Amino acid sequence: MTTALFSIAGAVAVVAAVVVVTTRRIVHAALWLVVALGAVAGCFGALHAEFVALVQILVYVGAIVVLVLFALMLTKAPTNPLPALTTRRSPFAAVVAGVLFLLLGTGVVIAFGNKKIKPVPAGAAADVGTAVFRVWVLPFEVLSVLLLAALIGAIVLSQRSGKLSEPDETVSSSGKGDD
Amino acid sequence: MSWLLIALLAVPALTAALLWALPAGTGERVAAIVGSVISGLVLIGSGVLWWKLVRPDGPSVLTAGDLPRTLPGKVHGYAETDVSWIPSLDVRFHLGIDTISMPLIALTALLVFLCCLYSLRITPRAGRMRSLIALLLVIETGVIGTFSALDLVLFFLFFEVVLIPMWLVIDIWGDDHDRAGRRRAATTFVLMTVLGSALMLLGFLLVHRLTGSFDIEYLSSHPWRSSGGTGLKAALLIAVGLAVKMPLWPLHIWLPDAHAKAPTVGSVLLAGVLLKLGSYGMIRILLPVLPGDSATIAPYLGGLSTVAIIAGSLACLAQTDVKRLIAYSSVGHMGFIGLGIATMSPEGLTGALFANIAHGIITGLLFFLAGAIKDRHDTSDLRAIGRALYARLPRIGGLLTFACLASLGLPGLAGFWGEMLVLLGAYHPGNLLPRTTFLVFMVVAGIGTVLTAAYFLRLVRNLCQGDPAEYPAAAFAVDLSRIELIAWAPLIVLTVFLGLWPWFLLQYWTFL
Amino acid sequence: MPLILPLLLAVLLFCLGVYGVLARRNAITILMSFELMLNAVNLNLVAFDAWRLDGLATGQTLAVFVITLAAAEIGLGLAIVLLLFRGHGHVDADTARDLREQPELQENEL
Amino acid sequence: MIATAWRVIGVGFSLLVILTAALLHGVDPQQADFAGSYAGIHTYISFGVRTDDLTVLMLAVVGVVSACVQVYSIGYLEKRVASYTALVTLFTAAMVTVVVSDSLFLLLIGWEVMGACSYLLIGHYWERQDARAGAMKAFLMTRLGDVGFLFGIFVLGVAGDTFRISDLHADQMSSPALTAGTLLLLVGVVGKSAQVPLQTWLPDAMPGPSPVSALIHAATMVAAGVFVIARLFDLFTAADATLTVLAIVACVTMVFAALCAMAAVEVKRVLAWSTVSQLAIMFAGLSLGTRDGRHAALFHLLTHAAFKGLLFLCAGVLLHQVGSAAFVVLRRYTRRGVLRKAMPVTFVTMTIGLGALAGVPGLAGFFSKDSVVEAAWDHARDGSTVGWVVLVSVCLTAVMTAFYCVRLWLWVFFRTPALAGALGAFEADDPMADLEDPDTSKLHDGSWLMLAPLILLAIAAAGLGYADGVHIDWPIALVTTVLALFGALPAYSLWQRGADPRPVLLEREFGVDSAYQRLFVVPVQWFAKLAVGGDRDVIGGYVRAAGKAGTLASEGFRRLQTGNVQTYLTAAVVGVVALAILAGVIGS
Repeated sequence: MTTALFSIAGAVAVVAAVVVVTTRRIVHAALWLVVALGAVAGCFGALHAEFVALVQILVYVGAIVVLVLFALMLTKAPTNPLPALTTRRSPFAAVVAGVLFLLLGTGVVIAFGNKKIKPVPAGAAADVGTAVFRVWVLPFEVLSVLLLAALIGAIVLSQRSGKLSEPDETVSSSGKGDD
Repeated sequence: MSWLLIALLAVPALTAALLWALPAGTGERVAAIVGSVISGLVLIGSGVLWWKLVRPDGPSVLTAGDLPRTLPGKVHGYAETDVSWIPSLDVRFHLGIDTISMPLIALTALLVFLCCLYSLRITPRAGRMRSLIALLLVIETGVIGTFSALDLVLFFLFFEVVLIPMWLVIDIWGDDHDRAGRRRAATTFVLMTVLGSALMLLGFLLVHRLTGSFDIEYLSSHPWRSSGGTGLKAALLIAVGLAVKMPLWPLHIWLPDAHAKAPTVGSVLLAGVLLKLGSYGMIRILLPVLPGDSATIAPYLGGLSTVAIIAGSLACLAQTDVKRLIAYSSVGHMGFIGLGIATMSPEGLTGALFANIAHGIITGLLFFLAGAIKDRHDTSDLRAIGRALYARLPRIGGLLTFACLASLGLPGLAGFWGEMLVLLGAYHPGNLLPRTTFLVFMVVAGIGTVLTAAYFLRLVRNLCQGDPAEYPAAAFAVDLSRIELIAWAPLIVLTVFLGLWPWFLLQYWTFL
Repeated sequence: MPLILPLLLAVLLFCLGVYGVLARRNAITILMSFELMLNAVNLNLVAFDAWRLDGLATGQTLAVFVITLAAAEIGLGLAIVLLLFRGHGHVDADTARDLREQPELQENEL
Repeated sequence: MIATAWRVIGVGFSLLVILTAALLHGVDPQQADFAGSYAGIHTYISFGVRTDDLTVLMLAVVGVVSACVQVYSIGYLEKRVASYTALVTLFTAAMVTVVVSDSLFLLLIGWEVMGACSYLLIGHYWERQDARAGAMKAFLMTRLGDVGFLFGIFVLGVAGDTFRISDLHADQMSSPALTAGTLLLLVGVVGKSAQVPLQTWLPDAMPGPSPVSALIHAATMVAAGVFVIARLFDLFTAADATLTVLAIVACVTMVFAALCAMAAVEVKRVLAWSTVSQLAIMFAGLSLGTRDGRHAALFHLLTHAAFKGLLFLCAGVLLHQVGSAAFVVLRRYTRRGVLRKAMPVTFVTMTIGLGALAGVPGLAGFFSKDSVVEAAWDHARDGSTVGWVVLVSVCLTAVMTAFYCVRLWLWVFFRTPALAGALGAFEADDPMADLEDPDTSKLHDGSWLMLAPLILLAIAAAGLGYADGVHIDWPIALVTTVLALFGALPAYSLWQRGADPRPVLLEREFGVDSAYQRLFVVPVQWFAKLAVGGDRDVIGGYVRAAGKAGTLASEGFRRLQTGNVQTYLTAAVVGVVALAILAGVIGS
């Protein structure tokens, strides 16, 4: 039962992901990303990780994709299909990714080819919450500091000011100095 | 543990650090004075050390009868300091001198002292005397250290210490009119010599692999006698590395540019002292440590040296720049030294050692003179300077003629004895060497002396002589100033003294 | 359920992400591809957690952490993309080559 | 002030040399080392001095000639006196060193310092192109010989195991070493004494001041060659091959130089060639290898020093008063017969000198040349080919010597009766022949400082022949006198007809100089250009190529720096994949 569920969700995720990396319409890519992430959330659920699945939907689908869409809007991304959304290296990149897939796939098949999962319901919020606040407190707090830092960093970076051009000048003038 | 020798090394280096530590204004003013005083003290110190080394009841005056015929260049150390330094690498801080290295140390001290003295009044246009004097003192430390190091790695370290200051001296205070040229000269100099010393270090490592020691004193009494194989590779690497410094044809290409573009004091030290590091290394390390393999490569060394004599002289004949000409003459003279080393005979080695000193003195004087002429005319191009220097600058012209005669090996002046003994060494070279080959070298080198005479006379004819009516005296050109006379007088006196009284040095090398 | 199933899915998603990162021109789509890769990692974490059952919910916790990190990353990444857009008027990763070798700086060669 | 001091020192030194010679006269031969050291382990090098008859003789010659030259120079020279006098003194001192030395190396020092001094003195008038070139040529040619000399010292010193002259004995050396050593020494001697084939520097050294020429030709420099062979005579007599070579060189040289002198048109050049020729006569005497021959050679050296010194000083007076010693210029004065009357002392002393050179009976040259001929005749009678060759050559040379002496004497001092005041054969060469007569009112003999040495040397040139105790082999004396007449008569008859035929070959001095130019100087210059070009384009090319290769490599690697992050990332992923595959391959 879970296997079937997982397979369906996984197939959806793969198809959606393929569209994300190949479509010519950027906005479509962002929307297909929603599908892919949601399907992955489904996979989590099939693995009895319900809390993670919920967080996935909340954070990814709810926050991150919205942020991406905002960014697309701010950068005036066109909605019509673009002729050259991939670089000239894309065939080579495909080969690289393919080789990587073969490599990793062979690796996992050799390593874990005959292992079985016996899914048990251990993914409730209570369980994860206990683990987080009992075992993983310190990483959790560190992560919060990191989030704060990322917040400040994002604000500083997207600040609209002339300060950013100044260090550029000092660099070039100090470069002149040693001549 | 000899504090005097360590002081000779430490005092110039510390003074250099002190000069840089001084505030810029004060430093500029007192640099030359401090440099003169300190290098004068070093000169006195080296004199004292020499006296202690050779005094009648002293340790190291060996005469021919005192000990059986040993290997050339064997160390009979004195004033030794031997402490463990990097035990894991088997490197020791081992210093010591003997009668082979002592005259070279004294020569270094003398030339640095004269350069500092000269800088009291005559400064390069770039200014920055503080740094120049400090670099000269660092060079002094490095050179004296190389001459007194008795550990291969220590030798290499001091060898390298000299390079970077010299590079800066050429690059910063070099020829004012040719920035790109002096930079190129400095870069070529530093790259070629660094490449050479890298090869040399490789050779040292091979020696250590063969013998298990870096200690020159130990190695010279337990030499690697068999030949071929790794020993030959080591000998080749060391020889090539030192040959770059010497420089031996065809590795000499850095020399003319570096000498021609360097400031006067730089040229003097470069030619007078730095080139001797190579020849000293060959006598001190190559021959005593790897005698068998040295004998294998000696004919090639001799052959290249002979080519250097001829090629250097011929190149001089076609030069139009007085400093380049003198630089190329160094190639020829160092060829004689190389030939003397290659003979592996007592006479040849004595000759090479004597020629080392004589070349330092005479070429130092020549570069001082060339610098003086260049300063007065703002160019070193013979055609631009014009002729009839006898009429315009009679004293400098006369001294130039004197120095040229000394440099071409006129008997009675210092240049003769070295060349003569080298040729005598080539007449009967060491036991292991092919005599006929060396006879050919001797004859060719003899012809080289004639060519040497030819280019020096050409220089005198094109520079000193000539119709004064065509080349009127410039108003600003003053003849020999007092500071020049003071700075040059010791070199002139030594040239004559060593020419008439060669025993002053020869008596210390009778054990070779 | 065979363990290999989520693992292969993760590998597939990861490689698709790699392809997207290497081949896509628009900086925002590159960021999207990053998300795919991160999801692949999460899938791995959760799958191994379900397989090992260590009682500490390590995999799930780490997956939550990764999601958090992804949020921070996308925030910073999009800020950089906006900066790029402000400076260059486009978000084309292929043509943003400010750090390339500058031929006019080659004067002090030998 | 400095000049005066140097003059005092110079004259004083010369007198001191004479005094030393006087004091050493009759003292038993002895030698002493005063410094020395081993060079290396088995070569002992020392400085030592010695005295014997030869030393005393040479000291006396050197002292007298240099004293005359020094005194004469006081009147002769006006500018750059200090350096000149110092160099002449050094020159004399160097010759004295050669003479008293008992060490081959000390001898070499004196030998080459002389070369250097002659270089500087010949170039005394360095404003003049010919002086510069002549000085350089003199130094280089003698230096070329000196290299051989140095090698000769090596061979002899190593073979004899000593560099002390008094310890060198022929019987301790192997015959090949002896021959090789003496032959190499001979190379140096040939260079120093301007014998064939290194003869061309001496005539070209004539632009130097005349007193210097006198010093070089009479007592120092060129005589040093003769001295060295006389000093090492035992070694040379033991090496037959060397003596034969010496004889051939001497005979060729004496005839060659006499022929050149017959066609020279400048007083000093004639005298220079005659020096070469007369030196060859001395070498011929030495090459006989007999005691008589050596004695004759040294006797000739003595008389030659007197009359050649005299002749050069006379030429100096002419040069000083007239401004040139070329026949054309002198003829302008002579065609009115002025020269002889204005300079009576010069005329008389020069006549005596030329007479001595030509071998006029009664004068010094006559006796000394006869003694050479006599020694050669004795040797020839013993069945020696060398003796015959020398005999014939010396006789031939005597004829030619008389010819060029008479030619010089007549053309310089006498107007030709047949030409009624014309310049004679030299008219064609003279661009100023049609001009007014030169101003002769200021023409007079030099100051007494210049004339006194002339008179002293003239007395010597006339009287030295009797110093050796007069012994005359009448047949030989008769033959040489007749030979001299044979030479003198054609010269007289040519002069009387106003003709002076000069074959082109002789006037060009057999083209030796230009041949050397083509054979040696030009190739050396060519090689010099080659060496410079080779350094710049071949050796320097490798160095530059190495630098260029580094630059190019860095250029190439810089191109990888595209600025495109995706490219970097692709490369990184490829690298990771490659590494993973590699790890798998290695691990399995």
